[in-house]
Amino acid sequence: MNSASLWFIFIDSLLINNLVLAVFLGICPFLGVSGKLDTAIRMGGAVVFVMLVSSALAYGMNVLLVRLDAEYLRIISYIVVIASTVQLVEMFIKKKSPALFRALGIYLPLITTNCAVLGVAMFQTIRDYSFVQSMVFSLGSGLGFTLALVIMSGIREQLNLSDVPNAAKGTALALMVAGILSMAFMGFAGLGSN
Amino acid sequence: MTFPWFGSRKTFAHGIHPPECKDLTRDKGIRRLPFAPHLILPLSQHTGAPAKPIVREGQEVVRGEPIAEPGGFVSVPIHAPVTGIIEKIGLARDARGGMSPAIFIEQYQAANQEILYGAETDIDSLSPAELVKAVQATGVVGLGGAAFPTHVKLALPEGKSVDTVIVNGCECEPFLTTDHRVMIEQVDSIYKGIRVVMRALGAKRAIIGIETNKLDAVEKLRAAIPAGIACAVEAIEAKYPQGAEKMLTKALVDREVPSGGLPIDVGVAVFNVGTLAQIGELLPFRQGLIERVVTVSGTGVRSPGNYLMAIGTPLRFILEQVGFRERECELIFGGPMMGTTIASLDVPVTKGVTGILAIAKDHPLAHRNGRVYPCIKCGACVEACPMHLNPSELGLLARKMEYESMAEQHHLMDCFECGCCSFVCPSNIPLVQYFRVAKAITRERKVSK
Amino acid sequence: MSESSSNRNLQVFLNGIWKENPVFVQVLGMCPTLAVTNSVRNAIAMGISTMFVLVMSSMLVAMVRKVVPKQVRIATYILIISTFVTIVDYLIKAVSIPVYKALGPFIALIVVNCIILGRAEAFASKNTVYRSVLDAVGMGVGFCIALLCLGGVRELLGSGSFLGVPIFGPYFEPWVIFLLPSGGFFTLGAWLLVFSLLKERKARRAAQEQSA
Amino acid sequence: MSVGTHAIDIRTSPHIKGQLTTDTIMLHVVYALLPVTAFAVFVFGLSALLMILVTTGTCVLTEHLLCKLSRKQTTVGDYSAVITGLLLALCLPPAFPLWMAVVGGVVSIGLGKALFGGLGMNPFNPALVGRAFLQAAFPVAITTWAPAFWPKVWSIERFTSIMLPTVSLPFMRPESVAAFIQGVSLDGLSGATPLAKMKFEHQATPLIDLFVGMTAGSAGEASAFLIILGGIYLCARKMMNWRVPVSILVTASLVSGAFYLSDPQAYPTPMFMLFSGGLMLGAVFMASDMVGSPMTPLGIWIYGALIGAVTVLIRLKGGLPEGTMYAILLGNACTPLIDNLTQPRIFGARKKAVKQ
Repeated sequence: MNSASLWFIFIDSLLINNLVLAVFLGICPFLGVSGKLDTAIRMGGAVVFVMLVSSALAYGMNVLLVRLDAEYLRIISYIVVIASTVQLVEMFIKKKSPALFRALGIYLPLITTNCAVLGVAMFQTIRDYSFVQSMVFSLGSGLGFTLALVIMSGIREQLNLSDVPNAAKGTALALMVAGILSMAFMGFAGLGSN
Repeated sequence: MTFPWFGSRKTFAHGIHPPECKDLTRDKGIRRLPFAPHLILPLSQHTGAPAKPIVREGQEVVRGEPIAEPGGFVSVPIHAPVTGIIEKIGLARDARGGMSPAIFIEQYQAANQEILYGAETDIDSLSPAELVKAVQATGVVGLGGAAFPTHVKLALPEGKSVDTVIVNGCECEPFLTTDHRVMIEQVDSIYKGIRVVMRALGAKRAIIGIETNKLDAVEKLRAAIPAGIACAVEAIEAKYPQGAEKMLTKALVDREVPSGGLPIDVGVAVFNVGTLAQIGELLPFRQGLIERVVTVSGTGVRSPGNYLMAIGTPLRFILEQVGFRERECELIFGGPMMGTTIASLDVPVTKGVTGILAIAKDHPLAHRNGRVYPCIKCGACVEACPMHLNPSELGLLARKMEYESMAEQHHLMDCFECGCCSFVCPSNIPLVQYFRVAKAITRERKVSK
Repeated sequence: MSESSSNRNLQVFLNGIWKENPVFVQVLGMCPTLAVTNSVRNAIAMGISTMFVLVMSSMLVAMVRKVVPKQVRIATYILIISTFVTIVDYLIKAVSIPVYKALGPFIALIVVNCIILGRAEAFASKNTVYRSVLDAVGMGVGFCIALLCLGGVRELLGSGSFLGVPIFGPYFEPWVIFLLPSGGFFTLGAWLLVFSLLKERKARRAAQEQSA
Repeated sequence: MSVGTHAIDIRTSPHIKGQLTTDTIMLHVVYALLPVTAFAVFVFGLSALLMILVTTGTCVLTEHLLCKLSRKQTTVGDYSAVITGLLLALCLPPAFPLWMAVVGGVVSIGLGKALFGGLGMNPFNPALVGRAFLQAAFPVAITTWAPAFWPKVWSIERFTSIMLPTVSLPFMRPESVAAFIQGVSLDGLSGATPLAKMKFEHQATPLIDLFVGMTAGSAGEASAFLIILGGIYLCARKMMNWRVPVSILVTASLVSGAFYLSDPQAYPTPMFMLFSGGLMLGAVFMASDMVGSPMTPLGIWIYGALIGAVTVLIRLKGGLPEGTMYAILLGNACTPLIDNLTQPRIFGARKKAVKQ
């Protein structure tokens, strides 16, 4: 059992080891969906939600696998859990809250291939987090992803109105901005440890 | 009591303080300019339908006689400014460089140019509807520059009412002193005019708003408030564009004209002080608008002043009379912030011309031919815009031709082109010009839809 | 096999390496590209593992492509892929513990590498086994090259060495930033910039030639 | 068109123009920075002078070359590259190796500015991008502080000797500053910054030393007095938004004041917070960079509060002694969002009209 405090896990996953800017998870949606602020917020919301649900399920799945002594099935079972979570969540939201469904729209199925979700599940397993720790970790990670995505989308909306050199347009520039953001987030190193 | 040294508290948010440059003509009394030998009277001097000529070529006309009738409700007649002969009815150059139909009159040099006065009618005996007709017959339009037919404002639409008449004596544009002189020299006419519009609109009170840089006018008008009308004279902060009707309404009665609306939507009607002076002068005698006061100023003019001139006087004649320094100059009809450059000296003064400015290129306020820098997002324009728009963002969008986003998300159509943003922009970005183009395109798109 | 079809097969193979390079052109599989390229060793390990999974799963997908119903094909692909990833996971653990530790959960994350699922869906599900494997190998090599490009630059500048061998001598001051996440972003961004500059220059040349 | 002998100018309104232009603003920022720069040279001697010249030169040259390469008219004339160069030098340690300073200059202009399309387009303060890059790339060199000459040393020596790390060979490890300190044997002067002393040794520096600038630290952050002077000059000439430094400093003192009151033994006073490290320089000259800060007054208050709070949090709770740079970069990053949230309310805007 990992003994890190919940507060530290939260700060660490939100700021210091930000999923996108420090761990390199979820780069594809980070680059792909960060063009508009509005979509970024929705995507972030969907990710936070799915991440919480799937990481809870993955925690249970892991307990089961350990008991059955079938840890080699971990990767397969996790990906199945995530894929079906997304499906279920999609169906559930569609039925219960059409407004939310409209808001999250196509982003829900996209999350299946978001490596951040699987990554969070894998990390919580490797780090041996308790259930509560796992939940805090996945919440922090999801919010961290959203934070990076939202900041990025703000900057990219602004860059759309700039005279960016042709060669730098698109992914190259987005990566550079991500790099600068990543440098800025380095300032949080050590936060919450003392 | 107001404390001029503190400035008045009454004003609107944002706006700018450009140098006033009014000292050139501030104390010069209104002087009559001689009649030009040839006058040009465009048929469309006002907003709305052009007037229709009712004279033939070669016909003799007497000063004050109608020579064109209104082309509709939103239109006014035109009266002969001089006694003379109709030379021709044809195309004349207008201020923007295009051609538009006009009546050309040759003055009879021998005529004494007198107007025959009729008997004075009692304003109070006319009904509101009769007043609207009478005002239309005078041919008076907004003399503050907009040239919107005044009688249209007096005809209340169904379901609207006006409780307050606001009289605009701000004259916030630099250089101009036309209204200032009118307020000092034509006090009685102004109050007569106020009575006309208050009666026509059924308004309970009138407020005259004057900027603190014209305190002599404030005193003069305050001292002369006639008994029997609820009228107040308020000194308000000297700030541009205080004279814009939405800003003035906010400053005087603290009501915000809704976006896309008119002052009448908040129970207010705004009239320029010069307009009311003309109504007060002309209406009782059933005369027509044939002359107006124009400030001729700027460093390019030898004897700047406030001149009473016949409508239709060509610019070339005026410049000959006041003396024009032969330098590289920019010639402007109206104020320096919202006026239009004149492309030709053969353009006549029309009803809406408040001033004629000749600003030399070496004037400290003239455009320096500096290069246009990129927007550095200093926010000066945001703090200047009286409509609380974000000109910086709008400018960036305009460069990328995102007109739709400008109109729909950034309230482009609320811009009334006061020029504050362009004035303060340190990067010399021609923001107003961008917005004008964007507005034109947006309007076109709307029409084509 | 005729001349033209072998040519076409060669084309399939070369596509992945240059014209449709998964990283530099298609901008896919960014996460592992950035995460494990702070040293050449990790980059190679990651490249080879990914290539293995890519080739094997492409082959299997191409084999079963006519058997699997359309509705469940994606699920099947994911199962196939994750099986191979599990195999790789255990293989690496068996071969080298340091590499296993360095790559960490990113081995498992090969499952969600969009390159693999992308090729399975876009190519292997519509082509013969032979061509699918060719395509997978091409893409895999392209991916490896991209990882090497990144890993090479980052290790050279970040620790002054290549594959752990010091290159610039003992007094070289390493640019630590290239070992950090931000350095990863910058390096990949710079490579993309270089490629688009080259492309722009080529386009300009072509335009000049056309007008001349 | 012209009828007389003169030419008629044709323009659209407005026909007059305020006289403040972008290049004037930039030039006056340079003026405001000059006292700080001069003081840095005075305190840290020849090394600081060389570094200032090198970074400024590199920035201007990089800007010029990149303009040439992208076939644009050179934009060196707007002085913004000079500001970037000066600011970069002022936030580096005085004995920073010159070759690293060159790297910083190139990164500042290349990555921080040109890549985004040049002046006005850069989301981040270019000098801070360069500084952050150097911090991440050369963590040892950038935290090796040379001691101040003033007021302990009055001889001309500071202008005849160079601190050794300054001249380390390109791409090579800089010599240790310790050797140099021993060489001139200055008593009682250590190279630790007040913030580092506070954080790691719990030792406060007298306030007056901080205010006047008798401490170790980055070249330009020594004298709070001169920085404030430059800031007041710019604010008075309306070339800077006074709200930026004020909001940052007020928030920083409030947050650190709360910490101080909670445990006066463990945390420094708010005054110490304000006058130590790069907070003053950052608040006055870097965060106030118009390009990277929000446009509306409300936005600026939010932005300043964010920077002030993050700076104090990093200093007191984080692993690093100084956080101003990161805080400002984060503030820059959030600027588009803040701008988005604080759009001015349109005059006469109707309350959310019923659509459909």
